[in-house]
Amino acid sequence: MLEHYMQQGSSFASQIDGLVWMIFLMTTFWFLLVEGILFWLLWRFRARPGHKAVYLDDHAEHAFEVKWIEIPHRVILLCDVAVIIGAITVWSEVKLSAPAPDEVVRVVAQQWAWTFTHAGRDGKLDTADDIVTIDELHVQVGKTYSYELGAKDVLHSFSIPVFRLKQDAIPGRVITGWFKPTIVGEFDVQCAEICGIGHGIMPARLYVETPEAHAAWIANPTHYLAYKF
Amino acid sequence: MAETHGHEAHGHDAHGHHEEGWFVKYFWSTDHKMIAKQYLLTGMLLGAVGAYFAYVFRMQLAFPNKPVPGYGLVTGADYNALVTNHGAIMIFWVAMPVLIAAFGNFLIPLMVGCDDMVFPRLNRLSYQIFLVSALVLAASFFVQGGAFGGAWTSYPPLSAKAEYSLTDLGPTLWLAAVALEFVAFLLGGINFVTTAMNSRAPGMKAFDIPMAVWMIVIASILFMCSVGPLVAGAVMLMFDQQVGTGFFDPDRGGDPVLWQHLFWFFGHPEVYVVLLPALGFVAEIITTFSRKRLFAYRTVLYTTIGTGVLSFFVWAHHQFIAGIDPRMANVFSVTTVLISIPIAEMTFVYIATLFGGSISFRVPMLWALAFIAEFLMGGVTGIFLGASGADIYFHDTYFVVAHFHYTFFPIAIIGTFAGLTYWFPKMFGRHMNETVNKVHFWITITCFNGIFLPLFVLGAAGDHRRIFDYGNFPELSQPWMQDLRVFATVSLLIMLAVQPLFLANFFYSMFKGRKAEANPWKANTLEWQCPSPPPHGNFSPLPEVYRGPYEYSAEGRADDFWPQNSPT
Amino acid sequence: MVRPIATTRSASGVPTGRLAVWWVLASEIVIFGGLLGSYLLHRLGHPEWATYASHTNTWAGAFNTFVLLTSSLSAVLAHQAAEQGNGKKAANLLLATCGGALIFLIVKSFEWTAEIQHGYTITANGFWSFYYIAAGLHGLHVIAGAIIMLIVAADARKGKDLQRVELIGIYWHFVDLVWIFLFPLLYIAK
Amino acid sequence: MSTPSSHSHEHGHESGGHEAHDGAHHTNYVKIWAMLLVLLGVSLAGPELGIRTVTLLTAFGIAVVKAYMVAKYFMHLNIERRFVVQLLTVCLGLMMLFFLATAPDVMKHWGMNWRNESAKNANIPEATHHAEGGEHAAAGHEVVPAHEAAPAHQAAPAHEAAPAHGAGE
Repeated sequence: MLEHYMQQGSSFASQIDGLVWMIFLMTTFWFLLVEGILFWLLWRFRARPGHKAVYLDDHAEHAFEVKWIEIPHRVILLCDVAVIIGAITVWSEVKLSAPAPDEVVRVVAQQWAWTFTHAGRDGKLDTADDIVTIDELHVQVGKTYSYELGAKDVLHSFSIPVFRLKQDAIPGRVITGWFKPTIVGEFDVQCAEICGIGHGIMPARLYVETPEAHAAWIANPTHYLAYKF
Repeated sequence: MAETHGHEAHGHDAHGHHEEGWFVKYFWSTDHKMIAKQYLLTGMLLGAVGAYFAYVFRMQLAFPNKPVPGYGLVTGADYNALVTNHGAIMIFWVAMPVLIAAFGNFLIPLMVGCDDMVFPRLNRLSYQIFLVSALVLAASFFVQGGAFGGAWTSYPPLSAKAEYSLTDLGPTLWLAAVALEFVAFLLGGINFVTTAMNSRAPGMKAFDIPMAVWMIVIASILFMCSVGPLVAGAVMLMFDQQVGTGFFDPDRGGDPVLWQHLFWFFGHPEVYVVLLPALGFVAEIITTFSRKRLFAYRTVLYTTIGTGVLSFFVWAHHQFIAGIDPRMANVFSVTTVLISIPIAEMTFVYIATLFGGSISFRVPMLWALAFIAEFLMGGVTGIFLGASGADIYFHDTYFVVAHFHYTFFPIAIIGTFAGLTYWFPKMFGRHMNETVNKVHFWITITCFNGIFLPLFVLGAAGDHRRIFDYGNFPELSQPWMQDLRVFATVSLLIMLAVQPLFLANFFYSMFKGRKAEANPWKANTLEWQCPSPPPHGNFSPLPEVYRGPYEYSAEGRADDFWPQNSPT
Repeated sequence: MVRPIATTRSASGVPTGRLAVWWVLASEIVIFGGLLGSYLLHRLGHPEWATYASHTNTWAGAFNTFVLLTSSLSAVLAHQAAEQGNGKKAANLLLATCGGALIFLIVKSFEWTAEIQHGYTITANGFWSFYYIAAGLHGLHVIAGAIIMLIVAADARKGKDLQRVELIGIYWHFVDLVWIFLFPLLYIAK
Repeated sequence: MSTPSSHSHEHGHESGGHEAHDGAHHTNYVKIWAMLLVLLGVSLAGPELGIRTVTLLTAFGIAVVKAYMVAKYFMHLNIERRFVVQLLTVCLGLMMLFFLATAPDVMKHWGMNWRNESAKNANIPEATHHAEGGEHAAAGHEVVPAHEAAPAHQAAPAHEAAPAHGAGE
């Protein structure tokens, strides 16, 4: 359901969308069923002359409850268990596992700009050839990246909707995670945690490039201000 | 308010009260009914302020960077302040005072059959502290630097350091207002719980207590047991702001995540605190208007208590991706999805109450049914956010905004209108105009869905919260998304346009409405067994209770209701 | 002020006044619980705070504990006297409790001035921030308790509302209980 | 409010003298009070011994015992209704729950995929500017050696300059 609105740009995007699709099916079923019963009851038992409400004493209520409330209740319990299993598997896949990264990129959020530190030619971070850019992240499609996320001042949230990636950046903490781009293109990076007056004006651009384009970019990194409004 | 206000004959009271002066009667009263009206009117006034904020920032979202009529140009700082205070006002200064304090004060003494709250002066004091908190909040808009703009959750370091929020006094005044509001509701809660536990009418056993009283009492208990850590947190945050301590400052040994835990430990029980009173009103209304016994009273009670207890175990689903240890997220995801079970059972039991009834669609019943229908949508969309895997995408998007408006709107607005239209004859002794209310009902409900269904779609498309201008994000400024934002804003405009219709009907009928008899809806609970509006001292003599509150359509009786206090 | 009939009823078996005090205590437990919980989280997380804590004056803390325990004794004896209907004796014992509170506050003020002069102000570091907030909030509760106690003692002397002696006694024991936990947390965990 | 002259300023022994007419009930309170003082003395002896774990154990163990005694005898919780005792224990349980669920984030400074850098740096005592001058190290932010040799092209961007080094790494 989500891919209709937002492309699946990373390896685990399809798993998150699958979980959302499963929950969507279940919740829509229950929602329509219960609303249907509600409106049917309203129509069926509307006040009509000569029609009197029935009185269910405790015994009758109990029988009715066992038949009509307990069964759907158990089915909901099953649905919940399915949702929990789905949620935990997807969460473990995305947040708990950390596959060996081909490259590490450092993301530092600050009041109203993103600073990306790419590993540069040698593929190693904290070496002389690192490329530091502002509000512009260049990655190669198909490569597994691990990111080190930090913040300078307040809470921010590193969010790439197309990757289904979101992780809050907390000042004083370094939070790691991973993503593996699967489609080429130019996408949005948003801040998902309110960080003051400029929260709405700190967009960054994500460039997922083919291996050749990426190598070309590393050779002579474009002037990172190309995008700024 | 004019002297003819409801209390025509100031009948002799059980206490032989001396004649009160005009000021004492309306502003210094210790009568639980007058204090209820004070809370109600303050809540409605602040509801108007909150709605005005919603109007301004929705206009900015629909027509970015154009001056909003009635406000002017909305900058980033303005937008954050408007969004922050819309949230804070609607939860702390509209939902809680109206649902818990106004209806709690009015209904608990009447429904348990006693003459007033156990501590009348403490009751008056808690309203006065609440009023001061509202004034302090109002002051926070006019201080140098502007109002606080760090979201109603006020996460530090943004809310703790002036150089980050660029508002130096606003956050402290905002925090002081919230802390005062907590004190007011702690004192009020003690009154509600003690009155409901101790001063029940003779013969009223535990399962004879109407569901509305049970719900308001459980809500107060949830509030009193959950607000503590946040009061401590507010003291710590205020010292961080003004004195310069480093409780939440990472550079000085503090930890911002501690505030998130302190806040949400209170935050989630808080949403059940405002939910339960609305559920209580709906229980009273659907039983009265379907002339039928509340289905499985004990199940409703036990699931309410179960939901209340479980609500203390779920708070970190607000922080799945906020930097808590990812392994904790699995624990809280399990408890969050499991909490849908007691709520689902309660909804089924409410719907089962309609089975076999003879349902008359008067205005209170329309609101109560709309509550069930809309709240189902809110509950169902909560599963997406409770599942940790799916929350990665949906966290802090408009999907979350739409979800919690599908729970808060039924609670605060639909629940309040249901309660108001149901108990208006008892509160003011007169009837409101039915047709005007029905027009208001249908427009408000359709427009409400018109506002928030598009927001679900926008949230799924990646729209993030609290961003005042989507022009900077190419993916979010596609034409179809902007059309949805305009559609939502237009729906809001129509809904706001119809509210004065209800307010006019409300204030006009208060003095000029058709006279109401003691029991217009033919209900069983005790508040309908005393004159409308109830005189000082409520009952003379105080009632005895012989049966449960929902004995409608009992076999072998002429009329289809059986008041709790009638011996036969 | 004529008290409503509602106050006289006791469907739950606990008199209204005492039931309300238990609810006050429940919310107070949660407030102090949140504060001391946060402090404990930081203490266990930052071992170096033990070196800062070494500058607290254990003897002053111990003496204050002694004073509060004694004032708890006089509070419960006042409650006992009130139960026997002896308002005057209850009032005197309540005043002794307030005397204890006064001594507690005096000792605390000396202690704090000494520490502040040494440079351990509230903004010095995390430990001292928590130290002043926790002890300060507790101190405010001691002051509030003492004020209410003076009012109750005045009424009790005239034999009015003797059941309130017990109520303020329970609140006082709670304030003493909080100090019983504050004392090792702030003074002994070095 | 006419307070009688006998307003006692002394502590302890003065109130001891009050119980002129004894009864089984009286000595009961004073006995408990005496036991509490003994426990206080014991908990004070802990730090003198110097063994840290013993001190902590005695201090908090005794605190719990003292709390139990005050609650039971002084607050008469032993003769109070069941639901009051349950209410107070539920509140304590909630605080335990809050503590346990918050500990992995606030008490521990590292976890799955995250580490709290500032908590490690905060071990350097803050500017406790007083006698023990030697002990306190560089105050405030210790400057993280930024990888100065950032590539030449990183010119200051048009809007607010984003310095190369971040507190993040």
